[in-house]
Amino acid sequence: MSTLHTVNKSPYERGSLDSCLAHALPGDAVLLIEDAVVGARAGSTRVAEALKAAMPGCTIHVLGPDLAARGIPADAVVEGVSVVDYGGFVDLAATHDKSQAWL
Amino acid sequence: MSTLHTVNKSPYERGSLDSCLAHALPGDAVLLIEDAVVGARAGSTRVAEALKAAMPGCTIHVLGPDLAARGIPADAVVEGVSVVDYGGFVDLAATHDKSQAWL
Amino acid sequence: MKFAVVVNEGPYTHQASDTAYQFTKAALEKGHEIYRVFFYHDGVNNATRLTVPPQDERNVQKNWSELAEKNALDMVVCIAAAQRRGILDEGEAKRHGKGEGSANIAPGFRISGLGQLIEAGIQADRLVVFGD
Amino acid sequence: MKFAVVVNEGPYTHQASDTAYQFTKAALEKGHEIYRVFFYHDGVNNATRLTVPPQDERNVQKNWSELAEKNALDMVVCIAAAQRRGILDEGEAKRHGKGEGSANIAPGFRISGLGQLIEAGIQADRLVVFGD
Amino acid sequence: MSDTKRFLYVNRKAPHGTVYALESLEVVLIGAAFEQDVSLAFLDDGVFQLVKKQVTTGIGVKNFAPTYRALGDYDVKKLYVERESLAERGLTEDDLMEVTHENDDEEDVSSIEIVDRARMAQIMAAQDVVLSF
Amino acid sequence: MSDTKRFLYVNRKAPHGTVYALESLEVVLIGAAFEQDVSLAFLDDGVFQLVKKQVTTGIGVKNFAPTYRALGDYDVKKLYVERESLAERGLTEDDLMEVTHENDDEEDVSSIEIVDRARMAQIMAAQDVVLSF
Repeated sequence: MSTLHTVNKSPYERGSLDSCLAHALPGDAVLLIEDAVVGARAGSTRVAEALKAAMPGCTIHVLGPDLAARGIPADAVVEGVSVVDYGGFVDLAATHDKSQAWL
Repeated sequence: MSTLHTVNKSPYERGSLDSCLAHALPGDAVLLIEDAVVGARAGSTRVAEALKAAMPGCTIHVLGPDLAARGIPADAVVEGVSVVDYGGFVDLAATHDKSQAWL
Repeated sequence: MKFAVVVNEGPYTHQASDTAYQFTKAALEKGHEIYRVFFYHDGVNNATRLTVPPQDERNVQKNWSELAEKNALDMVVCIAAAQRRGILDEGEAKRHGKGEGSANIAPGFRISGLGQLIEAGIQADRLVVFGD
Repeated sequence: MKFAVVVNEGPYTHQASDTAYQFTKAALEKGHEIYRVFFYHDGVNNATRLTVPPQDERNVQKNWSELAEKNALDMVVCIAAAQRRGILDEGEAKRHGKGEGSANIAPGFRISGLGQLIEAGIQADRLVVFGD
Repeated sequence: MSDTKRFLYVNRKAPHGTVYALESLEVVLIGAAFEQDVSLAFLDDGVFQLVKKQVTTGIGVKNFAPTYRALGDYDVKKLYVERESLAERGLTEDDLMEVTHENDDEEDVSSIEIVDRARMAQIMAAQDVVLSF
Repeated sequence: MSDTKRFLYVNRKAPHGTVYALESLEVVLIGAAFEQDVSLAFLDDGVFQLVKKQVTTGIGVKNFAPTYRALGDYDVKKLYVERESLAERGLTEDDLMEVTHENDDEEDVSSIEIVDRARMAQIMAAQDVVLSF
């Protein structure tokens, strides 16, 4: 029973990403969308470290259109994080048994 | 130029109280309202420690009606935090030169 | 003292409008003047006359409308924010061809520009913001 | 695969409705079925026909209405949440005495009960929630 | 697939400051009629929803907290509360209201189970449908 | 009291995920006509509002970021960005767009000043009216 977890708020302001990562299990996927994508920017930040620590237990994904809107180039994301479009979001939702939104 | 700072979100989920306390100056007042009042509960929590550290530089207040709605007795708040009603909120706004909401 | 109050969220979903209402009431009871209540962002949704909350719940729009009537409050809804969210008075409804009877603004509210917010900041002694 | 989509926030203030729209569109393009789109909490505000967004901005309500028409989407607005926020169809407007022409629900949306959300969870293979 | 699914309602938000806790509860009550396998999770600020002696008269808002206590009558019997979330907020099980249901022997037993984070993750993983508000 | 007040617009939220950044900017533009002493503060996630090369076509939303660059034409010349907020988010001044205005010698000078947290606190304290969104 694998899960796609979605997180949509900035991990610099809210606790939802931390809580998501603390509950995701091996084989799960975590997808950052909307304001949460700011957490995917590579660099020596607390959030980048948390994402690295979560892989490879989970796969981490980020929504490309949201990245672009925040001025983050697709090649400037934390290593190992995959960039997907809305179709990729649909695929992630389809290939995992269920999805859980961390609102 | 003294300021009344208002914080309305739970400090366990959001960064607004931390940011407010990092910018409040001696002589300012901080008022916890709405969901932020959960931070005023006495106990050995991170938030209670942060409030204690901010006093006596600032005065810390909490809105009584919001406390009651969250099941926190007025005598169960962090020592030094004063409980006010809506009239007290108005007084705080009137006796400080301006108010700043940490939304 | 002269207060201006800004409400940035709509009814029920966030407590902001309730807190602003209680604050405004308490300020009036203490003899202060409320120069204006300005509704911005989703705050414009407080001004719809179409809400039908459950009978055992408060009626946020009615609370505001009644407070305004009793105290001659100036309650201004931002026109740009209102257009994005579908709050219209007679003139706006007609201008945008929304059909007879479409105007949904509640008694005591008026639609006007953002300048009314700045002007409130200039004229009032204190401005207090309520939001998300 | 059969998807159900839940939208918990209104237009413009939060991106949730935009993301849900893009997700729904992408799912349809991939040949999936959308069993239902359910609007809850402030999500019901997506269904007002009275919005007039600036001409250079997207029209969230129209986006949904057009997607629904093209794909025969079932878009359900929760009745309890809609009553709290002032979204009414003809029947509701009449029942609550809101006056001729007051109904503000946009084309493609229908008002129904929360059971439709649970039923969507039961019938769909996947349920995806968008919110604040 | 059978028509019975495991539904989990995830509550992560404090009550009263926003409507999510109340409107989430409304879904649970309606959903109870569908005879699915229903669980409620309370974690992060969601644990504040179950704190006892909430008095909302001062804020002019209806108090829906008593409705949690009625969940047993709707055959909603599994309320999981995360231990770590409680502890971080200075709360203990004693701060929570009593929520009970009748077991097969017609005895009132608690519907609330305090679970640690690892177990909460397992509970979440075991569901078919997760509704978050 | 004189009719000129010090107005501070406080931006603490990321752009695009919510409308606050856009609608805050709309207030600033309207407010410019009132000839007050206007400053903008960008701290916490608000610093993301000024990141350069925002491309919003993919999310189907209007890109209002270029409007920041027009602020100089409205005589809005003081944009304070908090250094600590940038650093915590892995950003530097180089990641921000250029916002300029003409000085008295008709030279284009930057409207953005990076300030540390202590100075931001002083800037906030010096205002008459603080608008937060």
